[in-house]
Amino acid sequence: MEVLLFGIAKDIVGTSSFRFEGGDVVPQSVLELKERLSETFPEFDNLSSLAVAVNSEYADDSKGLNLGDEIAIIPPVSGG
Amino acid sequence: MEVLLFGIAKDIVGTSSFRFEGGDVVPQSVLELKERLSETFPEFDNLSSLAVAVNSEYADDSKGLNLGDEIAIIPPVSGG
Amino acid sequence: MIVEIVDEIAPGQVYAELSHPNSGGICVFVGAVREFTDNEEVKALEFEAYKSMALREMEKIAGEATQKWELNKVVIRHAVGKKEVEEPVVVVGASSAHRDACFEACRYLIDTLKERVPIWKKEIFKNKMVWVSAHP
Amino acid sequence: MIVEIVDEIAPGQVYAELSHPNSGGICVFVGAVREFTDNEEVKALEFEAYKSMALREMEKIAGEATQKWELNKVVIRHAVGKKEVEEPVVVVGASSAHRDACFEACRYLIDTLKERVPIWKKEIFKNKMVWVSAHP
Repeated sequence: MEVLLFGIAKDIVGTSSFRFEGGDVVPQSVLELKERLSETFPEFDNLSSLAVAVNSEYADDSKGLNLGDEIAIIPPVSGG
Repeated sequence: MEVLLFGIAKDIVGTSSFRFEGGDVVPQSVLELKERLSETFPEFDNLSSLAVAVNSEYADDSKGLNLGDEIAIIPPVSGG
Repeated sequence: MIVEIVDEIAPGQVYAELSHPNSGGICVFVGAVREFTDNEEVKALEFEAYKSMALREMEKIAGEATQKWELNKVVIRHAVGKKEVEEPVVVVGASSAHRDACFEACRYLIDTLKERVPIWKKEIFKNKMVWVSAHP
Repeated sequence: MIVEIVDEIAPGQVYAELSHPNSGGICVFVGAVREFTDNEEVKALEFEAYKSMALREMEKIAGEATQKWELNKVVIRHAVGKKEVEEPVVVVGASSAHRDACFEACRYLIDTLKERVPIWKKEIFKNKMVWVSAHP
């Protein structure tokens, strides 16, 4: 499972991507992934909002995750 | 007093301008000018509206006219 | 503020005219000749202006817009003469710090131009010519 | 429908892209870098995109606009990388038979892009850098 990080999320974690491999404790849902990030990097709690995309689609907290998914951590967008 | 005609007004009267000279019976107001035009060219009564400009400003029917004025007959505008 | 009546409009140039270091938003409207009016094929439009008064009215409208909204730049440019399908006939635009002002001002510019500016448009069809809006 | 993420935006080209024989109206919005944010001088903006998803979202937004309004052409183009004051960063536009549709659609395109498209903007000031909207 590849996790891409953008904008301030990339700065907080200090990398533009990381992977969960089969041997890792892989988060089962979007919510679990968000919780995991907040625990490790409390600064995520200070953001205005935090969205997650699964395979290039915005995903609800309840969305289940699979090892082959491309995940993106989406802090508040500010295009335009 | 020079009277300029535009758009369909020019087609109705058949000229793009005419003059009232000192010796003519000159209309004293915008209303009188409009009435004069309608009498001579009844087709003016068929237009959606008819405005008059005196010295490049829209003028009310009550506006008085002077020999030195530049008058314009303004049928419904349709720019843009 | 640029207010002009011209023979040919080059819409691409208007962005440079509206650009400004404190304009985060630029809104432009271009009016062009449409091929069909009420399902009848239009061959061309012909525009005629009472030029001196049209320029005064366009200046007033641009001034009104800068009173109503905080604008950095305003352009109103209308073409005269014969224009064929897809050719631009009018371009209006405004630039402002934020986008609300330029959108609202741009809409005001074109709406008010169409109401007040002494310019007339003749539609040239295959078999007839019609002064637009002249009759009810 | 043109949906693109590019390094440089040439706003002048969009008019030709939106022109259409049945479009009497073309409305274009250009977003550019402003010199000041809250009275602080901005040196530059830097844009980063999640490109594959951003393109999908831009396509969806363009599709939604063509569902909501009768449009002949739609363009959404966003720039990435570092942009200096007055440089264009986004251009959206629509063309339609009458002007209501293209104005409303153009506004929808930019408003919805700003809400949903995964693109991020960092403001570069003299002494600091700020990811816009990241914090409450």
